[in-house]
This record gives sequence, structure tokens and C-alpha cells, in this order.
Amino acid sequence: MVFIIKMLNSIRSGMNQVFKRRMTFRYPDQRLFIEGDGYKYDPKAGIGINGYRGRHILYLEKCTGCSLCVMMCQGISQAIEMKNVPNKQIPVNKKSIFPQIDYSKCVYCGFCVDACPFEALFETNEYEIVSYDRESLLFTPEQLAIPPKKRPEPTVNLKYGDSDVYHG
Amino acid sequence: MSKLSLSVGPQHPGSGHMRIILTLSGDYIIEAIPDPGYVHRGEEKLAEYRTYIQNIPHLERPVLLDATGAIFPYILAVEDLMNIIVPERAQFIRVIMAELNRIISHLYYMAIYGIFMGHSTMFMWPVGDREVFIDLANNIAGQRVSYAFLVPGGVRNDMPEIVKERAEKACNYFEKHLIEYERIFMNNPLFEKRTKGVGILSKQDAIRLGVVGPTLRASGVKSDVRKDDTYSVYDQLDFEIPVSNACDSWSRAWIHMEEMRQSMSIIRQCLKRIPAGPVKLNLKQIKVPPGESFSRVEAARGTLSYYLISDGGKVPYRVRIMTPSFRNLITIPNIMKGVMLADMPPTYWGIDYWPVEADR
Amino acid sequence: MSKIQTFSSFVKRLIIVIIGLLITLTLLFSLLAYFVPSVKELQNILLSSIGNPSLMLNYLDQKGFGLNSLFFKVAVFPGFTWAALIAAEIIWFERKFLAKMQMRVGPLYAGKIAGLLQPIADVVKLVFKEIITPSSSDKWFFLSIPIIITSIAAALLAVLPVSEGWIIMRSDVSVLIIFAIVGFVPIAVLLGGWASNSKYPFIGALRGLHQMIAFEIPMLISTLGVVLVTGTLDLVNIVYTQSNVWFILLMPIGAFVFFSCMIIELERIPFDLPEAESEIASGYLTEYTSMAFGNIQLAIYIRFYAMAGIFTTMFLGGWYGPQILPNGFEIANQVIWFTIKTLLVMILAIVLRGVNPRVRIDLLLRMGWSSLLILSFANLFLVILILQTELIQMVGV
Amino acid sequence: MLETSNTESTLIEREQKLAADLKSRFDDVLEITIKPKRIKIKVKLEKLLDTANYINNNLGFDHSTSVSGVDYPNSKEFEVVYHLSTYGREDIRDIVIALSTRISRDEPKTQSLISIWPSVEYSERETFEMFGIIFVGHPKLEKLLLPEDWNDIPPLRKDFKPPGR
Repeated sequence: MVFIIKMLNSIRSGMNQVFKRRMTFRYPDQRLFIEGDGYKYDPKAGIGINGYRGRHILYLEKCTGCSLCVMMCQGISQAIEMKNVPNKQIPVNKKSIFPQIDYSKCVYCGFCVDACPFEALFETNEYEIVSYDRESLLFTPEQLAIPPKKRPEPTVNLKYGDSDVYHG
Repeated sequence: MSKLSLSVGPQHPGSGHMRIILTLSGDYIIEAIPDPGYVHRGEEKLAEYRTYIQNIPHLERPVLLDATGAIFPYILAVEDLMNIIVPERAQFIRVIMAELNRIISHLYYMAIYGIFMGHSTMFMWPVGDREVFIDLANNIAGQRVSYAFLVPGGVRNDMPEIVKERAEKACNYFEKHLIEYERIFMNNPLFEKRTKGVGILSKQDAIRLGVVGPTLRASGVKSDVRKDDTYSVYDQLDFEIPVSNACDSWSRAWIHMEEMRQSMSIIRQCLKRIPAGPVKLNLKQIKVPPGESFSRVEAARGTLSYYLISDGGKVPYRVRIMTPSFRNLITIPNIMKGVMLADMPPTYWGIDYWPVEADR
Repeated sequence: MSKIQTFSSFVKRLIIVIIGLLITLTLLFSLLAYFVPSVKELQNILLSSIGNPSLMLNYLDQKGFGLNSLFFKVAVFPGFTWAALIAAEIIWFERKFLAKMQMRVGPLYAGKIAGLLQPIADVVKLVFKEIITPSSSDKWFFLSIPIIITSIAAALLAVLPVSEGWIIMRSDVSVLIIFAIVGFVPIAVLLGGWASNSKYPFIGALRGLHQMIAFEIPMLISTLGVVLVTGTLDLVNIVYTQSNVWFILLMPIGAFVFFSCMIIELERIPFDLPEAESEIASGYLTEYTSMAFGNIQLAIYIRFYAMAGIFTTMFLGGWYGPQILPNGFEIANQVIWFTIKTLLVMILAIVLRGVNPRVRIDLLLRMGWSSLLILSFANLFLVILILQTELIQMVGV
Repeated sequence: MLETSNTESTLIEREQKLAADLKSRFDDVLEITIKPKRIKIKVKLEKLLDTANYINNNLGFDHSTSVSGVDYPNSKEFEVVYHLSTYGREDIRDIVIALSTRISRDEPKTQSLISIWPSVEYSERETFEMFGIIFVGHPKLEKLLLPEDWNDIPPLRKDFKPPGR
């Protein structure tokens, strides 16, 4: 008897779920909404500013080419290298060297952002970095300087209903 | 009766990245020899070549499901050597992250338990509900899985205020859904029949073999590092340690269910009590004086300990990682003896063995 | 030629190829018709049937392929094509329903409406895959097993009365025929597991053998109740006797036992021991690939349909149901009711799949040889009691 | 606040008691270091088994948390550290004793403690393959994590350089 009651209970539980809203969202048609515009770092206070850690953005006019980010990345993923950009003349950066990031290696830990004392390297909330070949994952300084595209609509967010959660 | 030797794994839906060499007599397992090492990365060696900060993203890699729990003792050891006291707000945020991770890891446990028992609904529900907590962790730490969030001296960034409201909603929802979990899975008569009394690890054996985590508590030992060897702000929080004297696979799953409830209670308390203030000491440089430190925390799967030796240089001299899975590996030959082949998956997964974590 | 990237573009390409072939064949055909007289006759029929389709039917009747012919019954309705269609759509329904139960969406893109064509897409995918035979296997046995299993499943359809008169082969002992055919399945499973020459398939096959033998007997005895009441072994007569009251009301225990045995016999998920994925890889299916695998899956679902149909016939009053279509469509009405009932039985089995974990072999055998056997005997005694006390006349059987 | 300071003082008392106990029992203990909740004892190799037995039987430390090897190439020594903890005695669950001994680098041989703490089985095997330290008395001293065909020097020794570093 207990067997049957418990079995009916589990059937009831399963059937209850049938009438609730679904959890999944249809990724290429809908995209996840991410709050803020990425992880930043305040070098004076030594504290990061909350945000999603996606692909980087490089402010060329602030970068001095000090290579601190490269040194930080050495032990983590060796994704950053310094590259000479001859046609960029910036007063603080005499040698015109800037970081380039290989996203096939990057682990998005964001310690390069923490390492930068000049607020030149931040992370954005762009996470869709896919490609058919490894070469196009290597972002040159000019590519890194481009702010990320606005995510196409519709974006969805996790919502809490009465007894269910759903994306909407 | 003639014996049959069966290699379960590494390419088997019920093993993960490891191999268990079984010897069967009829349908009963008479010997089980675990053979780990398929995902060994040598993190202990590589940690000797990286600075203390550079180690953080790497040392959480073996335990991705429980990234905060994996890195927590390392941070504690470094801070112990550096002799610094972390701001209280940072301590609370650390505890919140650790408990979120515990829920995430336990949900994964329930999911795989479900699919190992052929219960596809129990696979999908926890995986879906994990998203709720991953989303919360993403709001706090800025990443979904590998946070690299804890650093010596605090946490990397402050927690946004929106988390309070969302976490409350998430906990409310999930507490309701946990009841459904119990109805459909834990109290399902077929599941009870299959796992009650299977994979017995007696209290004496559990103590003798030095088992940790939910497996230990399912064997009737009320031990939890959060209470025994309290760290961070756990001594200010009020929570229970679920213990079961049944010593079987079912009670191991039950312990996980109860721990998720306790974790939610801890998160609620933390969000209520969290003080304002700084979240990180402004350390210009991580300079670790020579010495050695042993630190342990209760990660999701059990006691995770680091033995850190520093010689005062930029990199650690020796990092010894002892993960709960590696310590629970010793139970596999013990509890698998005498169970049926069909009970291999619940017995194996009951101890929450995660090959990557064990191999490091 | 552009790249085929989506399923719909693949279908478009397929349709273009088929239409091209048709045009080519038509041209060849009309060319041939000038020289061969019988082809010319066929051409006439074809051309005139565009205006009047009954001509075509008459012609097919003459040749023995018409709607009333055995060929049509076996191949189309209520035979293989019909069953395969229902099987495909029940696969779709199962995936969609389980997805709903599991907070996800399920098949979505193949076919414009809710992934309705997903089973077809799967079949197309499987057809184009390579059949791999393990080097140490018994090749001929290994490859013949999918065909044997499919034939066994299709053979069950022969005695299934879909509506009045629409049955492939009416027999006086059709209940016995069902059990004879079902008894073949474990042998085929065992051969398949043995021919793979691998450990996991072999363990799976042995489990299958144990499981199916244990459940023949309760199933047989629960059927005996129905046979006692009706006094016939003919499924069609069993349906006729249920015109007033369904046997599930008369003997609920028997129906329960038969339903449980049916799920066990079908190796559906609370009882899918022979293919328990997390324990023994995929059991006797481990080494099968491509359409060999697809055939076995199709056979399992056709057997699912057939067994659900037999349950409907024996306990749910077969094709009887209120008239919902206008007069003149009695047969269609019957088919609809039969299909609805069968689908309901199948849906119940799918719900059980969604909420239950797999059982263990010793629990299963104990259940089979003790509780279900006892229940089936209890059912038998109740039936005898009903017959003795002449209660049966009161309910109007 | 009073309460915490109270437990702190008792903690120190408990630690002192344990340490004094050990010191009085083994007067030739090389070194005892006491930090909050952590006690480290260094003993000679010959005394290892005795001390371990005493810690297990009399102090109630019933399992080992980890076995670690540390390589000191400058002094040509290995250090083997057993971290010991207890479930059985609830009053000293927060204390971890590190029992360590130093062995020669040229002849790395030590006594296995598997007869005292069965929980060291896999940790000792790992230390064996990572440092080449032979634990006499271990029933199954084989490769655990490394591939079977590993034929370089044990990888956690300091003179092993991982490729690319």
C-alpha cells in the first residue's frame, strides 16, 4: 500500500511539472541578458568592479606598453603577447607596443585586468567568441580596442515565478 | 562458479574518467580495483612554477564544480602565512560563494545519481536548477563556473545589491522544488528498494579509512570541518550537520539533499548579516614569508586540505593538495565488494567520486 | 550546388531529386508504352485515374493489390506502415512529453510544427551512417538479428483487430499466437548479444533472457481470466463480448498484471535491464550502429504499439466507443477509438518512464515470480467466482 | 566575545597538553612546533613507527588526512609528512598533528604506516610514485596516477623540470 501511495506521489510530482513553464531558452534565437558592461578594476583602491568577465577591451591611448599583463599571464595561460603597432603614435607609449590576446588560450580569469595600473585593459560582457579557425581567435590590439557589439534582441533573463523558474 | 573480469571505464557511461576493474562471480562483484590517473595534470608540480596569484585560476580547475571550495583552503593557507586578517564583508561573501558552490556541486551529484539510476527526469531537474545558482554566482563573481574570485586579502569585487533579492527568490523557489525531488526520486519506491542497504560502509570502517564529506556523515559520524575546525565566519552562523546512521547509498543521497537545505539557510543568514565595508585589503604585492601552513575546509565533497610550504620566494616551495575524492577513493574496493553489478553505479556515485578532482 | 546545412534544405534537395526522377521515369514510361501493350494499359489507367481515382482502385483490385487485398493489409493498413507511423509519432510524443516533464523543449526544428518530423530525420540520419560489425563477431548472425527482431515485432500486428473486419489474419487461437511470437524475442536478444562477442552485450542478453522468461507466466495467467470469461481464444470475439462492459472493470487486477508484464516485456525504463546504459554500456545494443540499431529501435516501438493494442483489445473494449463521426463512417470511428485507447495506454507507460528509476534484476525476478504471479492467480480466482455466482449476466457480458 | 576568547585559551591548553604529552613520552623528539590548531612533530626515522603508534593508540588520532613528500635537494633529504586528525575524539577534532621525518635522498626508504592508519594507502602510493620514496611494508606499491610507461625520474622531485618551464 505504501508502495502504491509513494508511486502515485512521484507520478503526481512528474505530472505537476508538465504544467509549469520551461527552463530552457532557445539560444541562437534568444540570448542571455548579462547585467553591466563587464569587469573593471580600480588600481588605486585595489578592488575590482563587479561585472561579467568576457572578452577584453583595450584603451589604446592609455596603454603604456609596460607588459605587466603579459607577465601576469605568463603563468596562467600565456595568452597575451606584446605586439608592435607602427602606425599608432601615443605619447605615453614610445615603443608603440600593445598586448594582443589569443582567445584559444585565454581562461578569462581577469588577472591581467587586475595587473594593469593604468586602467587600459578591461573586460566586456561579450562571450560569443567563436570561429572556424584558430587564427581568427588571435585578437590584435586594434581588434581589442573595438567596443563589443550590442547583443541582438531579444535577450532573456532568469525569472522566478510562483513555483517555477523560466527565461523571459 | 567461473569468474568474469570486467573493465568499467574509462569509456563507459557509468564510470567517468577512471577505470574500475571488476571481478564478477555470477552477478556479484567479488573484487573492485580502482585505477585512477586518466586526467592527472600534475597541478602540484606546476604550482611550484607559478606565483601565488597565478596559481588561483589553475588550482580551481580540478574541482570546477566547486571552484570556491577548491581554492578556499589555498587562500586560507596563504593568508595564514602572510598573517593578515580579511575584512568581514569579504569573509561573508566568501561563505556565500562557498555555499552556492556546494549547492551547485550537490545538484550535479543528484543529476548524475539520477541518470545512473536510469531516471532521466532526475537528471534534467537538477541540471536545470543548477542554472539558478550559477546565475547567482555569475552575478556575484562575474563568471559562471570558474570564478577565480577569492584572492589573498579578500575577494576580487564587491557583491551587487541585486543579489540579495534574487537569492531570496531563488531559495524560495528551490526549497519548494526540493520537496518535489523527494517525491519523485528520494521517496520513489523503486529507488528506495534499489539503494537502501546497498554499499554499506560501517561507522568503524568510515573512521578507519579516513573517509570525508557526505560519505562520512552518511556513516553516522557527525563531523564537518565547518563546525570542528571552524574557519571564516562559520562560527557566527547557525546551521545543522545532517547525519544518518543507515550507512548506505540512499542515505548518502539524502545527506546531499539536506546539505542543500542547510546551505540555503546559511546563504540567507549571510545575506541578512553581511556588514558594509571594504571587501579587499589593498595589498600591493603578495609577499609570503617562509614557513608552512596546513589548512582545510569543508568543500562540497568533503574535507579539502592544502599543505603549503613557502621559502619566501615568489612561488610556493611545495603545494600539497588533498582532495576529498582522492581520500574517498579507498572506499571503492571496500564498499563494492559483494554488491551486484547493477548496484555498481549507485555505489560508485554514492561516494561522490569526481575523477578530475582525485587525479589533480 | 549549395551546402546542405539544415534539415529543411536537405528535404528540399530530396524533393527535387524525387521530382526529377519522377519526370525522367514518366518520359521513359510513355516511350515504353508505345511498344509494350500491358504498359500501355497501365498508362491508360494512370491517366484516367487522375480524373476518377476509383478506376485506379478497381485496377489494383483486379491485380490483387487493392484495399481489400491481403497485401494492402499487411503492408499498409493495419499492417506495417500504419504501425511504423504510429511508432514514429509515439517516439516524437515520448520525447516531447518527457521534455515537458523535464523543464526543457525537446525536438523543435525538424518539421515546422514542434519538431514533428524529428523521428523521420533520425531515420534519415541513421540510414546514411556506416554499419560497423565488430571484427570478432559472428557477422551473419550479428546482422540478421535486427531483421529477425523487426519481423517478430511485425508478426504481432497480424492478429491485432483494429476495427470490424480490419484484421490481417483472423484466427481461432490468436491469443496463443501472441504468446508464441512474444516467446521468440528473448531468443533473438540472446543471439544478438552472443553474436556481438563482447562482454557487455552478453550480460545484457542474459538479463533479457531472465527477465522475459519470468514474465511470460503471470502474463499468460492474467490473460486466462479474459479467456475464461469469453470462452474463446479469438481476439475478435473477445472484443465482441466487451460491447457492454470493458474487462478492466471486471478484472482490474488482471489488467494491472498484464500492463506491468507488458512494460517488462517491452524493456521500457523501469525495467530496461537488458540495455541499462549506466551499468552495462547499452546491453545487447552496444555494438549495433546505423540502421541495424535503428531497426531494433523501430522494432521495440512497433512491439510497444502492438502490445498496447493487445491490452486495448483484451481489457479496454477494443474498437468500441461512442459514435463521433457521422453515419457511414463506422469503420473510421472504430479505428479512431482503437487508436485513442492504444495511445492512452502508451502514454501511461511513458509517464511511468518519466518518474521511475531502473529496478535491479533480483527485485524484478522476485516481483515477477512472487507478487505478480500471486496477483494473477488471485485474478483468476475472482474470475471463477464471478462466473460461478452468475454475476456475469448482471453486468451483461 | 568572552566565549571565543575562552575557547581560544582552552585550545592553547589542549595543544600544550598534547605537545607536553608527546615530549615527555619521546624525549628525543627533534622538534615540536605549535601554531593554533596545528602541531608539528619531527622525529627520527627509527622513532617514526613508535610515535605513530602512540599517537594512534593513546592520543586517539584515528586517521591520516594526507601524506606529503617534500624534496630538499640542498640538504639531500626528503621529508615525509603525515597529517593526522581524529573523528573519534570530539574534543580535539580541530587539531591536526603533522608527523614528519627526514630521510636520505640517496636511499629513500621509510616505514609504511598502513598497519596503523589504513587511510594512508593511496596517499603513500602517490608519494611513492611522485618522489620515489619506498614505503616498506606497503602491500601494493605500484603506479597510481602516472602512466604505466613513465620512465623519467619521479616528477615531484625538484630536479625534474616539466617541459616548457
